[in-house]
Amino acid sequence: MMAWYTANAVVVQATMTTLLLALSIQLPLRVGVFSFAGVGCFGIGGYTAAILYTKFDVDTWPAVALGTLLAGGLCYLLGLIIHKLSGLYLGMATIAFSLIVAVAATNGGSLTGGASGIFGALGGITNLHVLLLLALVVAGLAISEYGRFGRMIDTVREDPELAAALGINVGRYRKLTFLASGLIGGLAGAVTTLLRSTITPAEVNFHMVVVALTVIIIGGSSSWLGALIGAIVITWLPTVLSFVADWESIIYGFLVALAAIFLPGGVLGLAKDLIHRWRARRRPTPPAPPASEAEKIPGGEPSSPATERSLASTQGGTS
Amino acid sequence: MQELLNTLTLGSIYLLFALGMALAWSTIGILNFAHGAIFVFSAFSAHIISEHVALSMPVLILISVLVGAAMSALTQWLAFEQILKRSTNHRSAEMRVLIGGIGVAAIPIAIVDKATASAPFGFANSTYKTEVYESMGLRMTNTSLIVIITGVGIAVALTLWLRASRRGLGLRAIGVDSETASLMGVNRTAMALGTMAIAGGLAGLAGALQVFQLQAMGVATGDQLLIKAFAMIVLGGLGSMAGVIFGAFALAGAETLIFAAKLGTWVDAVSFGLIFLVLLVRPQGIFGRQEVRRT
Amino acid sequence: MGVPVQRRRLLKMTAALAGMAMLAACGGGTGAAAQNAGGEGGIASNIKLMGVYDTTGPVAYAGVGASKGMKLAMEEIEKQAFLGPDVKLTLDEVDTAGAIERASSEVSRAIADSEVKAIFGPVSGQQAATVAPIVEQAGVPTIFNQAGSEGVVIGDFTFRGTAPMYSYYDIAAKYLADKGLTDVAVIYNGTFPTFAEIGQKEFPRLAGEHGLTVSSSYAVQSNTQDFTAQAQEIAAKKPDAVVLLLIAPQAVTALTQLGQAGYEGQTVGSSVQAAGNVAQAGEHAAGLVYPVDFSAAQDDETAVKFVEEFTKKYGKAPDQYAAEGYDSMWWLARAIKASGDSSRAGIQKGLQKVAAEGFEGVMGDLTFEGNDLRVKGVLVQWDGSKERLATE
Amino acid sequence: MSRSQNDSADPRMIFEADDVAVHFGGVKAVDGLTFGLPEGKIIGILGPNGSGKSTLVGAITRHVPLTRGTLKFLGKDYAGDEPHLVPHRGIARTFQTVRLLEERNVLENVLLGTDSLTAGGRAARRLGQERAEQAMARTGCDHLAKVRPDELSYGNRRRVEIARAIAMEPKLLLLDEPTAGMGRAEKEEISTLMLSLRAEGLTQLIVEHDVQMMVDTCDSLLAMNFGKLIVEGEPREVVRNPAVQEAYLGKQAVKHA
Repeated sequence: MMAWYTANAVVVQATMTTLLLALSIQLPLRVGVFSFAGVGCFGIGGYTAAILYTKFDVDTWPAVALGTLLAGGLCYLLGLIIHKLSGLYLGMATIAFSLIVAVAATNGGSLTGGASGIFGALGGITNLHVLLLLALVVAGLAISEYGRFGRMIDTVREDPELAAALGINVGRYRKLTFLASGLIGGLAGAVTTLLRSTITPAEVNFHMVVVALTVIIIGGSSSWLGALIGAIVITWLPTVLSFVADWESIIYGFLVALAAIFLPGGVLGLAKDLIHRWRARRRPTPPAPPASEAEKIPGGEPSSPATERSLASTQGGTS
Repeated sequence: MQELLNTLTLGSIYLLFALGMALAWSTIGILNFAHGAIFVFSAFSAHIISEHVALSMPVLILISVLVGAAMSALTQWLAFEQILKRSTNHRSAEMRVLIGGIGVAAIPIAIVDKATASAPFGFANSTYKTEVYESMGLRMTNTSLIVIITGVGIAVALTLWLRASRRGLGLRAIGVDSETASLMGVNRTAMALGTMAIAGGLAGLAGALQVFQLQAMGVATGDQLLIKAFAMIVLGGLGSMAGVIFGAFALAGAETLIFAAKLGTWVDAVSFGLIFLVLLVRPQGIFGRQEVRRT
Repeated sequence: MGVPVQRRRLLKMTAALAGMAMLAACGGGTGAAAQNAGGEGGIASNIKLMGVYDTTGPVAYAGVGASKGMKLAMEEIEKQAFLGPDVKLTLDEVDTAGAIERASSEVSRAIADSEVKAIFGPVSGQQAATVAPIVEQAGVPTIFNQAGSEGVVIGDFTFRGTAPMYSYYDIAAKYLADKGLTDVAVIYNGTFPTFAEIGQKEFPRLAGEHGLTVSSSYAVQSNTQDFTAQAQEIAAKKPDAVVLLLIAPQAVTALTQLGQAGYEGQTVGSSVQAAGNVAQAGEHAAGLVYPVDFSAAQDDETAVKFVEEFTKKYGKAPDQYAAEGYDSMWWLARAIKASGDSSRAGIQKGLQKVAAEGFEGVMGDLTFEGNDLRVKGVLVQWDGSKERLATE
Repeated sequence: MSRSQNDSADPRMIFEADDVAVHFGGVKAVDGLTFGLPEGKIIGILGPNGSGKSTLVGAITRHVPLTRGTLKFLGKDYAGDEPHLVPHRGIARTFQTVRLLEERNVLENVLLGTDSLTAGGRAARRLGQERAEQAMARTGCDHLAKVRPDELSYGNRRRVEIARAIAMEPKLLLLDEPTAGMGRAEKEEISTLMLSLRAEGLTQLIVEHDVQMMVDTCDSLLAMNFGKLIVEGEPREVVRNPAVQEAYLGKQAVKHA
């Protein structure tokens, strides 16, 4: 076990930092905000921490904290400006934000190290530290997933109009999402950078959006647990696949496509569905209908399980 | 004046790429992130064949268009259609189509990367020869002319066709409301497949023409254009072909101006900053229709 | 011809001196290595090496090329019994596939395996910069190829077997000066670190040294695909030469569009244009010159022999990456012999010792600045179908 | 613009609309409505499709921006409220198409009605749970607590939505076609439920197409066409009004009534 850990410490570390990044994109998606600003915040957090650490002799943890806070603050400001945009328009605006961060880093002269980025920012962060930070973030997110908070967030995502009709302040949720996503993204950036010791503008790229989305889609978008599953799969898959060498990226592409097709809720969704079905089977019988229900209304037969329903047959949903 | 001409050429290249993507997105609601990979792979297929036989421009374009159409239709059939079948709501479907596209894209890109060892490829062996025209102090190549005419021509034709024809109506109806469309007797699946084939064909056309225009293509070209095309469509306003035309030339114009101002490394920041500002003022894009809200 | 040779020697000497000075500065402890050529650990009969670099993905060409060169060198080392009759080098390779974490993970794994005596590190700059502190801390000598960014050669255990492009770009400036082409325009990719460095800093400096004038300079991004505007402006201004610091597809387009715009002056590229990467530009690329650290067209004896052997083994001529890999492996073998010790510490001392003295490789006379390779470089010309040495 | 004075007979208006208009571009969906809802009564809105009924409901819950006019609830003008503040004032609604969280079970869907209206904490959680259970019992879906909505019949989905609105313990309940797609027996159950809620003093505004049910359940009716109020008053009288018959009901329905 110990030997295994020593050999794989870096992969474990990469799993955790990938998870942090994915969480910063997953949270807004869970609130129904198509924001990829987490990637820009990764850049802001990473660069801030690296600059403070290498150029201003700030210690590891203050540097991480400042990077995180700056990213969170800027992301919140961004949210104030754009939270009313809808769907992919908001997505585009946040991608624009992230790309602008990258360009600013490229043109930041000696402060940001230009196109070569910053080197030698090896902070004193251990895997245990990352684990603790991650636990903190996950605890916060877990609270937002269970109980009334979780229900309200689900409603804000699935049906903002309904949410408002239930008294939920949708705008505030959306704005706070930007703050939280920015903080997590900034933390991911600061931690990753001080672990790797480097950051370059090329990293703060659409590619990172792709990685984060892939993690979320494979694992499941509904919960941090999904992101964890996705992060593990994505980080370890290449190691597992390395024996196929040249075929690796092709197989990788296939797996991602297959996950998108066959796992609507990701691996987590699949597991949940299985558990639900298992429980349903264990329930004595389908609940006894009251007398009035015996009289079925036309067209009102129960629909088939969610996994088999197609878009064409749904009623309402979007309006 | 020369700047205008250059903007026109660059804009037409962008436009050709974005048209197929916009068509699929605004009619059948598929934002195809494999569009860039199809674009690269189609051009690459034509390149491979041209390495063995010296072919003329129309033949190379035809090969590229056919490969593009086939790949795109195949992607639709094997991936996107399957995703839609298994989706319960639009948001998750949109997202999974996006990811599915990214997954699919990885496959042809890996093949091209391996086959070219990351070196740029082109149609050096083609019988086509670029000529330079010069008049009134303006320079232009025959390729640029072809690119501009094809780009603008197809864009306009597509716009009119979508507006006028019954098929167009059906397609637009799918884009707006798939239930109405099926009531109108539009066969959604076949229509979607056809649309994606056309979109893929446009990707192939764009790929081949870009290689003729720029002489070479790198394997990463598709991805770079993808983000730009996404921006152009959003800038113009989703659902409007006129918007795409505007978006393409606006972005090309902005880039040309930024280069003229010697701010080469700021291109992305300025052009995406502009898009950002436009969205703040017009959240539905320049040509986008305001959603009529009904309860 | 006389002047350059003298100059070369002088350069070599100063470089070697600088190297030694650095070595001395690096701490008295290493001084001991110089004396005990006999070695405390001796040379093991099986020396395990680890190669951690991209062999698939976008920079695979560099990793694969280096790997081929290294393997050829290993064969020769064994055949010559360079380290003794029974000594065998083995190289285990793992692919990093463009992933930073994978690079650091594999390197950590190699460090944990005490059998691994030295590592050949990632070719990508950022991967290399990430693993550099790790190997430094663990004290495993690591030789990087390519990986031209800062933060890679950072201490006693990190070495680089590829000279940074800027360090031999002076031959291009000199070529222009010798031909009297003093008015120069530059187009550079400002988002690509190597080119940003040369375009913004090094080339203007070299221009100053050689009496050239950079009359205009255009920065572009990696995703810039069309160069019509720049090409036309340059064609209108008619500078004597244009320096293109662009990635492969960009260079093809820029060369073509310069030609179409009617520009007829000298074009200068970079080693990225080697390996036939400008072939697609056809006639427009003819006459392009670019400095490389190695060209298969080189005519000195060592290079010719290397090209011959390489072609025999792999069926095609070596590229610069293969040459770098080949020389790096020989550097390592010489290091083991020099210190007489194939332990990690022994190899580290040996590498520094060889570096301080320099040696002759297929890339010419190799000198070092500290642990970092310097070569003189050769200027080659693309004649439209193949490379040949640029004549002055 | 027809201002009616005949509501003044009722002592207290829980809700008042004055010259309310909602225009979408050139479309005048609601065009100058003035009316009040007397406390503790059930008021129905009749009108053909597209007459602006649902838009009016949207306007009352502040989802739809007003072109002009004022809205008062419990004597306070709330036309400037954001939509999410409206439920906090005591107005709950159901939707024309049932809106439930498909991934959450029935109990959780009903609990949603209490979530934003109660504070956090254990006591509040228990209170919310009680309110939700009561609401489910009243609408007859308590036995479905652990079932997911996608396994429910259409009628039961409606019940869950009404239960969610009741759990909000509103002072005014807006029901947008609550019995659409239901059988006769189920409709009667909904009627009975509405009447029992009225007995507790809950004011209800219902939009429905089933005239018979409206006549049986409502205390008074408002008839709309083209965004305007054409008649209002006692249900049977309204239904018999020629203008209403012409606009909406058609000859056959009149006979039925």
